[in-house]
Amino acid sequence: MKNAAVASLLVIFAIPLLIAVAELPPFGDPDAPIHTHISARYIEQGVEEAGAENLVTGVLLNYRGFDTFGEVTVIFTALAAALAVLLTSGGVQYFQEDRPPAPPKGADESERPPTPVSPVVLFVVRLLAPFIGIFAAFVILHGHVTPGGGFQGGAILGAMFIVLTIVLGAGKVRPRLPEPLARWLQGAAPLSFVLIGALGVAFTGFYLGFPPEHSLHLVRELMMVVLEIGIGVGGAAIFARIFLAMEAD
Amino acid sequence: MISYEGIINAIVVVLVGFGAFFFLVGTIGLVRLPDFYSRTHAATKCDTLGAGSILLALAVFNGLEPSSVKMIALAALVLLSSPTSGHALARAAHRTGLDYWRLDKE
Amino acid sequence: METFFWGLGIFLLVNAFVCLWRAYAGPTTVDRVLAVNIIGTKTLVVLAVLALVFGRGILLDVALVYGLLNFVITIAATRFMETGRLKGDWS
Amino acid sequence: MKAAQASVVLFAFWLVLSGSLNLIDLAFGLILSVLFGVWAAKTLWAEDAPVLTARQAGQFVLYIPHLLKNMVVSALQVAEVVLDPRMPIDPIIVGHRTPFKREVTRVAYANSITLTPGTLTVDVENNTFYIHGLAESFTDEIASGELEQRLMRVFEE
Repeated sequence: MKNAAVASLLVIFAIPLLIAVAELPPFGDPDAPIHTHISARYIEQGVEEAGAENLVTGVLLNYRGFDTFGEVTVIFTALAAALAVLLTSGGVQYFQEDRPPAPPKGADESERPPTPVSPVVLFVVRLLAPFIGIFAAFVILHGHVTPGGGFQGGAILGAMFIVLTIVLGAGKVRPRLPEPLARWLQGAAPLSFVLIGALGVAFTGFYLGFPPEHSLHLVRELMMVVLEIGIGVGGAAIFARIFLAMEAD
Repeated sequence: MISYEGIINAIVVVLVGFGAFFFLVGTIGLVRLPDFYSRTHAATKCDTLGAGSILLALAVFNGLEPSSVKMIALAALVLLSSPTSGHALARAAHRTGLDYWRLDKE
Repeated sequence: METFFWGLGIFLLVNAFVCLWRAYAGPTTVDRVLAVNIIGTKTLVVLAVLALVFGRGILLDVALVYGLLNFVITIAATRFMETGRLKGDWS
Repeated sequence: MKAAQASVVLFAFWLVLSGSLNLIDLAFGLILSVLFGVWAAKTLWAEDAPVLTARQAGQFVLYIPHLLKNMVVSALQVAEVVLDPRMPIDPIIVGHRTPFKREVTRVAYANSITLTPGTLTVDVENNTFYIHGLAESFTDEIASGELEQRLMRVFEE
């Protein structure tokens, strides 16, 4: 009885949505509004209006800034949920059981628990890590000029963190990312959107509104840079946390 | 009459040919050699040199530009990371007890 | 000269495919990782060649990411083989 | 001091990456390279940093052509082995003890061995290097200690 009620309710809600979908212009229709109005404007005036030389970023962070805000919030909520599961269950036990212990080389070798890192690898990774960091920062900051941006740069930054954890040992790296700090960093992307959104209110009266005046081009650019940094740092923090939460120690 | 461009192109072709030859040798070595350790020999040495000389050729062809410096940086990265990866792999193999191929084993 | 670089790119790709056979055949895990690492180096060079042919400098950044990740992956894989885990209190 | 050196190198890398002399780019690069430089000097390289004196840096630059020559020889060596239908190899693993005091010398030595003809560093334990050679004649070359002397001159004098 209850199930039937739920089902019929769902059908009733679905009908208007289906009608709306049927009313949408067919995919690839050259007369669709998206092709006749918006694209042309994005392409012709995007650079001028949005303040980003990279059109994709302009559309993503300026014209559809609100959409992207929703997107990052959804992504980061989902990841936070995944993290919550990982953290409360005491970590996922990956590979621990089906992995045979390393075959002993000598008698005393088997007593010594983990194999130390090769000094060569340790050295080279430590040497490369700052360069990887600079590179990640470059990708994040230049997102509005060249392809790349917060998500990509964040992934590189996360990779740097992960390789340092692998090589230096989790014990040395974990204290650098204490729980409260990690929590705030994870939220960096939505938080930066909120901050910039509020700034938009101050400038234009609209949430996430970008000041349209030509003279404020630099301000627009700066706002986007802050958003990119937020996305990048947040992404990196999420990657790092997931890696640290995976596989119990 | 030998032009400046002709000289550059000749250098590029020679360097690329050099690099391509070593890439080919590395590939054949990877397929042909009998065990992991000797394959690592072929892979690290030939690939480092091949990648280095091709990237150098690209930088020469490109001339004096920021992107040429980037290509040299790429070559330096390969020069640093390739032997290190080779060593890391050999060490992992050694520590997990992989024995090396010997002549008298046959 | 452009045709020459296209030829070089195709030559490298053929090489990479031959290396793929080693990654498939093994026989040990280290062999596979080695083959993948070598394919990564070749891909890096192909990306640099494409950056030159297409005149798109951004591909060089992609090549740089590729090289770095190639290295990181190899290190992670070897660490995992040595100890059976990725995190511990070594060093 | 260490941090300053690291920052300079990182800033050079930033210039290579961005390839622009735009004022904003330069400012960002400067801030970031100082941040990362301090981080590298303080946490990653708290002890035994690979800092070279001017003389050592000069020696290092002189060492590079030697290494390149060795790489070419070793690649040709591999080519010879691989293209020979009989494949004349007789692999061997030997241990070799060295008197190095600095980490950077050890790393340079290990990677140089990997790039010199017919040898591959398998393992490093303190100052003992385990070397896989394609034949005994190649490991003899290492045992003669010539490469060792050269690197001592570059990094430890």
